[in-house]
Amino acid sequence: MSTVTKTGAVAPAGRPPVDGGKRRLGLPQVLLLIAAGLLLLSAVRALTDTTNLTASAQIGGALALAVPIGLAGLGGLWAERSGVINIGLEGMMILGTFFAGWIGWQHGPWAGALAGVIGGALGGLVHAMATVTFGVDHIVSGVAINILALGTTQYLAKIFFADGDALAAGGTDKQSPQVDDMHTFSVPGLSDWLGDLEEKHWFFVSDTAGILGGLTNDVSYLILVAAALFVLTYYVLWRSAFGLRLRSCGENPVAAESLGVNVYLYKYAALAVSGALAGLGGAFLVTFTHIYLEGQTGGRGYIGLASMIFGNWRPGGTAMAAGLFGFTDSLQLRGGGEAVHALFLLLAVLLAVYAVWKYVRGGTRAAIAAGVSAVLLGALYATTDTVPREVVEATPYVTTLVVLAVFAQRLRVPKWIGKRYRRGEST
Amino acid sequence: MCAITAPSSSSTAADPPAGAAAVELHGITKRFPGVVANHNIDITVRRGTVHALVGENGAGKSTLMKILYGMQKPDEGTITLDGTQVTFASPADAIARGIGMVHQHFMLADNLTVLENTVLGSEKLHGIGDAARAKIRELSEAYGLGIRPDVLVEDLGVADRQRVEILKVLYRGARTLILDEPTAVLVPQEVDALFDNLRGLKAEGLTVLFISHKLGEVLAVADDITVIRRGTTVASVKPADVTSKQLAELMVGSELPTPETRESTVTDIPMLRVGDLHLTAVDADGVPREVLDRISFTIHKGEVLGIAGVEGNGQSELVEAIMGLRDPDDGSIVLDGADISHAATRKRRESGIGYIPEDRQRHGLLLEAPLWENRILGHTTERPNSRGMLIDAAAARKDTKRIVEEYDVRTPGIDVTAASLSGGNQQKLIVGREMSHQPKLLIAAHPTRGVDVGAQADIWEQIREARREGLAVLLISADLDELIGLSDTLRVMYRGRLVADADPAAITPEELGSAMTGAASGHLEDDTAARDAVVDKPAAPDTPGAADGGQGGGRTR
Amino acid sequence: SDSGSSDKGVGLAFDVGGRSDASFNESAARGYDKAKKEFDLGGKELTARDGETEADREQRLTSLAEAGYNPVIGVGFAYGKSVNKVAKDFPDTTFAVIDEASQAKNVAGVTFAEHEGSYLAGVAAALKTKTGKVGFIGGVHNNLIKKFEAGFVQGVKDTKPDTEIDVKYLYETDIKGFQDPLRAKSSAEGMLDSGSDIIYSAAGLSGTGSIEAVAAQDGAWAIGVDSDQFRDKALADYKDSIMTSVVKNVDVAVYDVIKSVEDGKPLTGDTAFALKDDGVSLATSGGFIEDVQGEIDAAKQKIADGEIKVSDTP
Amino acid sequence: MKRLDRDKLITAVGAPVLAVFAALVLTSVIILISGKDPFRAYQVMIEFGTTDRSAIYIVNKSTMFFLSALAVAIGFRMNLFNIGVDGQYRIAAFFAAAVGGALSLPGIIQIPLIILVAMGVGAIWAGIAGVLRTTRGVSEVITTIMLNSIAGAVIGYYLTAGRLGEKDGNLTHTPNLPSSSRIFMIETSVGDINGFVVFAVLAGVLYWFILNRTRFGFDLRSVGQSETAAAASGVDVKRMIVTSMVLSGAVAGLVGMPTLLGESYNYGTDFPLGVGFTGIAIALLGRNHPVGIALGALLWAFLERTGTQLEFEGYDQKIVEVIKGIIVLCVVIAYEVVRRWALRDQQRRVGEELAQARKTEKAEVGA
Ligand SMILES: Nc1ncnc2c1ncn2[C@@H]1O[C@H](COP(=O)(O)OP(=O)(O)OP(=O)(O)O)[C@@H](O)[C@H]1O
Ligand SMILES: Nc1ncnc2c1ncn2[C@@H]1O[C@H](COP(=O)(O)OP(=O)(O)OP(=O)(O)O)[C@@H](O)[C@H]1O
Ligand SMILES: [Mg+2]
Ligand SMILES: [Mg+2]
Repeated sequence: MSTVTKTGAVAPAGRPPVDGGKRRLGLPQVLLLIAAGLLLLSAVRALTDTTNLTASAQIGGALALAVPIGLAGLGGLWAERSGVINIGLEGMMILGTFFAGWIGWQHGPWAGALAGVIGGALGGLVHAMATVTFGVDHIVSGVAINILALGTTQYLAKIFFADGDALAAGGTDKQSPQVDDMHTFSVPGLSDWLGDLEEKHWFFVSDTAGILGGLTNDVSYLILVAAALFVLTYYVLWRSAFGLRLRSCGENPVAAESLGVNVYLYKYAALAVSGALAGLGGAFLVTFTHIYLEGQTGGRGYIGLASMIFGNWRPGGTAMAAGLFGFTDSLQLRGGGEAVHALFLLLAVLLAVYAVWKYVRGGTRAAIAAGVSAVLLGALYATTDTVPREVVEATPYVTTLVVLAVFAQRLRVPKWIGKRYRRGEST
Repeated sequence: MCAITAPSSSSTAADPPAGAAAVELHGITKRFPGVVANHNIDITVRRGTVHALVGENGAGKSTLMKILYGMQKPDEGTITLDGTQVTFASPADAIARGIGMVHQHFMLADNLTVLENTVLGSEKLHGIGDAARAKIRELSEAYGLGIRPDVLVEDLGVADRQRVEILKVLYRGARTLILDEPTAVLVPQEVDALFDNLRGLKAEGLTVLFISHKLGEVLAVADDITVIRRGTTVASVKPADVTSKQLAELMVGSELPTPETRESTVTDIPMLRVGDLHLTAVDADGVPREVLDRISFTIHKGEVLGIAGVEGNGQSELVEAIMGLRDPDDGSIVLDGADISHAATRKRRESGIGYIPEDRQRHGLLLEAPLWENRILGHTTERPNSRGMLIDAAAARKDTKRIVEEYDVRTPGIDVTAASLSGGNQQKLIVGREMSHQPKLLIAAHPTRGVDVGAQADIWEQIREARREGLAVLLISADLDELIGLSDTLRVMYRGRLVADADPAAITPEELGSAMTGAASGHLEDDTAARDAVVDKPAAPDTPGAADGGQGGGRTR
Repeated sequence: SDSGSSDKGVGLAFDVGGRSDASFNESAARGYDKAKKEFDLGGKELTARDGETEADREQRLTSLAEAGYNPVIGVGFAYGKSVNKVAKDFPDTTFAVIDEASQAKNVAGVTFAEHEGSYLAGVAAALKTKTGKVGFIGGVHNNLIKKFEAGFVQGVKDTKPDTEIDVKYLYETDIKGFQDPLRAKSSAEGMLDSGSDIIYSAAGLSGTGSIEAVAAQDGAWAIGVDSDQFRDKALADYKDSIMTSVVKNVDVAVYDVIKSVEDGKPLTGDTAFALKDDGVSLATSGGFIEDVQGEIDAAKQKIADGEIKVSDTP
Repeated sequence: MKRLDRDKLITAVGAPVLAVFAALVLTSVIILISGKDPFRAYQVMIEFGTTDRSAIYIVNKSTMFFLSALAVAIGFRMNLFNIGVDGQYRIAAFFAAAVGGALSLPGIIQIPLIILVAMGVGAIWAGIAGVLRTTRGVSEVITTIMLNSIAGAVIGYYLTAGRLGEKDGNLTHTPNLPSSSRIFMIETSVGDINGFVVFAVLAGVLYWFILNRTRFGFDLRSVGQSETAAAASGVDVKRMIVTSMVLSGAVAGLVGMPTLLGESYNYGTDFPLGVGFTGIAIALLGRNHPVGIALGALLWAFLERTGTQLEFEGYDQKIVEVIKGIIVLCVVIAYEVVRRWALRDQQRRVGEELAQARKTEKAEVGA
């Protein structure tokens, strides 16, 4: 029909015809990027002689620290993709730790993990009731849930852990009795071989072996579950009808409703999953340390939320952000000042590369900012040889801030996020 | 008005050959708190026809259609489809019965692709993957929609969005299509294309329910017309039997005012001079693109400069650059001799720019704030709103009362929130506010969008009056009749550039429309062929046929 | 309102953590239980909340004193200021505070020589390490924990000067350092991987994490703190890796204070529970340090004699 | 007009009453589950919470809560979520204490100086979040969470003997303020009320005045209600974001002052923590209105006060924590329910009057 060509001409000004819609990296590019990152890491490791940077145990430690944050972040992703802000992740995580401790010490770690999931989901459902059914402001409800979860678990801990059998098994009003070990998983055969390679301290090869070793050796089953959940989340949210409907609630619930999607139901589901994931994050803390402790979450729910925003509301991004956080935290906990010092060099090199890239692409101002930061960091690296212990603690937080501030943010926030939605109200 | 029959007796007048009617609405009543949106409505729609619904703003057309689509539940009345009585609990039920609806306001998720928007809710049909993609391509081809399934809706212009909406309905295999004001944002050529599509659908036996405020279009495409006034059906007519003037009077229930003659008030004192304005913007993916390319024009005191263009061609950005909401890369903006190219927005407003934004709810109002606070908005630093650094609430309230009186804002008081006013009344409040500060320059973007005929005439009158006193106006509108009728000078904007100019006294909406699609450029007056046909068009907005101009609800993304 | 009579019994105000914290609160509770039984006394226990201010602690102590409990004992240095302040309003009641000095005439300030106990732990660690490298994990970098660090480091260095010591704190100021076993575990694993084989953690409940990490590695030892962690039910799975614990005998101190009031000769002023008074000690449960007991006893003797002066700051 | 006032009254009174009632019911159930008598618990709370000494405690404690909530509320009014009040007040109090401890000027100069330093440091700390948000688009939620932790580390670094701290038994604190720098006390027969309460009240009045009566406040509120409309109306939104973050931080700087100037006279390792988070809850309870916030702060302090007494009477003091959560949730839900009811009522009336107008219009046309 003739209209086709005509309407082609009416396309709004200057918008280049975008074909793929989203500009995504293909597998080859991703692999290339990973290789480049590894190379850089190896180079810095060799230059600074900080074996810790790529040691398999460092990577393992990073994973353990990243997983609870990542799970909370993933929980946040589910909620926010459905349009509900979830500042109550911390509270749901607390519920997760409590339930995991409570069931876990009696029926083993797997039952505990499941209970943690259920506990978190309960928190998610309360959030759903408040925000979806009653239309309460999302942040208000989230904060209330944090307070409520903390208070309730503290109150219940006394009844559940400081009494009867639990007391006899070592429970107190602040902690559960021991939860049994969940055992770990190693890829058979691989770990020894990688371990040997890592020992050699060959440039690049040993570093890669170290990192692979950390990812395949003595990995908690829950870490595997977490990794699977990230992949699953991607497939469910982006590759299934259910996920499409759920995301549409966060983008334009009015449109979704007009096509027969039950928006309330999907929001409820999303928040239940959100709470469940945060709860699993809590359960992870419990299974990993074999105990429930009051205050054990230590603000990880908030950091999870931050990593989700950092990760641009995508599972891959969230995983990366949580990974970055876990990596730097593990680095400072295990390696202390010297390891963090090596990180300066890494960051300086990264910034320099970014500056050059930006410059080539014409972003002069960003290039200068990154360049100056690179030089400053480099100078800092050259003139000092360790980082004071008091400063080391702040490494993950400062790193997060620097990364966010330097690398421009191109966030794709779900359009309807945080907004009230009432069936039949808005047009 | 010979052809008009009482609605009650007309229901079976045109018995379709193939048995029962496609849609029969009987005795539909719908009450909202304090309003009866529909009252005892009866409509019969024959299969394989285009059935138009016309009526004033707020007459209850959309409500009725939402009831048919299962989005609202009627308080009373029955719905019968092909002879079977049905009840719908949700749109899903209606969709299952072969009903599809294109809403007055776009129902699309910007961050999702066309494919995703299309399959949403009907994933069972063809999945969400390649099968669905193939089906979309197939439909797009069959109906000439020209749709690419993997584009983000965000990147589409209004016309494309419109087609996506239609595709959504077709994808679900709808046999009955409801189109609620599908033409409000389209240029004439696009409207023609749409109508071709509709005729195609009709030929395949589909039934179309069509709502429009543009009576010319209605007469051109409809097989039957039902007129709704204040929630009830007042007439059912055949297009052959009425003129658009008669139709308009049926809608309004009284005679329309006669047009007023135009007189030029243009002076040669320049008020706004825009020179070589250049602006690049970075889109969501971080790719910079030119949105304003060397824009130059001058508006004199007492002159209305109209800018025509398909939405998304830079008009919004131009307005924002003049208002100081975007900082131009290059070029100058001179207001009454003072260079304001990089001045702050507040400074510009203080020096005499009045602003009627295109999206009143996003840019013109604080919806949750009371009317009197909305009266202060935008003029915080000016009398009577403030004294020194303090807000003068008493004076502002008093002045709000004045505006409510003078501009006929229908509201129970000045303490209700702006959200509780209807769109037309919200608009009147904004116009009143902006006019209350004796602007030198008024920037009016779609000033009558979604406003009904009466209020529309009032707003035009306000603008004319101020113009007579030397006001310069930059008018942006998708309503070509309004543009032609109100402007002293016309420019056409296309892809960020002013590509053509025209004399409003000598141009038809069709010519203007074709220039808007980039098909014509330069000075459009030379088009002699249309000259004669155009003679009595200029004052379009005021002519009775003008009811065309009463474009209902502005489309918001 | 100063009743002064002691018919009501003992008022005990726990620090955050409460009666069964497997640490100094629990130890205090033991002394209290023992005294209550022995002297047939009543009593009232109250516990601090998280995020308290001075006013809250003052209120708690006042409530106890006003209700007629005597003595009133604040467990933990957090009560330092408030005990000394409230005591002035109740001159006839005996107050005591654990871990802080007395500043009023009816207050007994009980302090412990944690650094001396830690010194012995350092001696044991230096003698038992096979890798020549040991670690210290503190929960929060405050003065009390620094005392542990100082004693431990000195003990190690005095015994085997070439032993390396890795010192790590979980948090600088944030008290969640006492409740984060995950980070303690990571930190301990880092130390083990870099060659330490004995780790002394003074990190409250976080210690569970580091002890667990140590237990997972053959041949590595953990040193516990405050109470004899070998006997801690919650740590039963790891007890074979708990070489020893630096025990603070808070129970003895609490008992002594109560007894002094019962005897009509209330303790006042500062009392230091030093190593030589058995105020602190090195636990021997499990018998893992039997082989070096001789050296330990010798060091203890030197400290008692004043031959070795243990510093309480790093 | 009359009707609208009545509506306001119903929202203002009806919601809290509904909320308190719901909270009481829920709490009673929980206490009953633990096998105790809820009514006795309420009796204990009311009796103990209303004694003179409790009143003083409550006033003193709520001063801190009030200021913290005020700081949070400034952000909320702008649609900014300042989770960082906690870090802001701590780092502000710390540096103010360090400055105050190092100088010994006459009180009339030094007290304002200390307060200004605190406000300045708080403002800078919060301002970082504002600047990062406007220049780099970093969400203030992330920034303030990170800055909270960084503040802890910074304080940890300087608060050691040999830097800005001095060791005092198991505590480390900044040098004590000279006695001239202590704030006045309002003495009563049963105890002293911290004189800083006067400043808190003043801050509340100023908050109300600036937001509701000045041009600046109008601009600020308009940004909070609609960024787009505010920008079109001539407000420089970016600058407003930074400004309000800075203001919020400056008020956060005051949070530690009652403690510093009237109680501890130094910043030590025992300085109160977590007040910033309490502030979020109280700002929400008080609906960002100074009077509401004041009531919320008093309620919170009342609960904290009576919690200890509940324990004394054999209840678990943790019950108070549960009550807090329940109250916040009930209050927000109750407000929402009542608000929705009021809105519907308002719309109904608008509709009715319009219909009325139409009718008369019709009548006129007909005639
Ligand atoms: N959800 C609702 N709640 C309350 N009142 C409503 C609602 N929807 C519509 N109304 C009322 O019903 C009347 C009819 O509205 P409707 O949208 O059907 O009008 P319309 O004929 O489509 O007008 P327009 O030409 O402006 O689109 C409106 O005047 C409005 O007051
Ligand atoms: N969901 C709703 N609940 C209550 N009242 C509503 C609702 N939707 C619309 N209204 C009311 O209906 C009236 C008219 O609404 P509507 O949006 O149809 O107006 P309009 O004149 O058609 O303007 P517009 O062109 O913007 O659509 C207003 O008073 C509005 O408050
Ligand atoms: Mg409509
Ligand atoms: Mg409408």
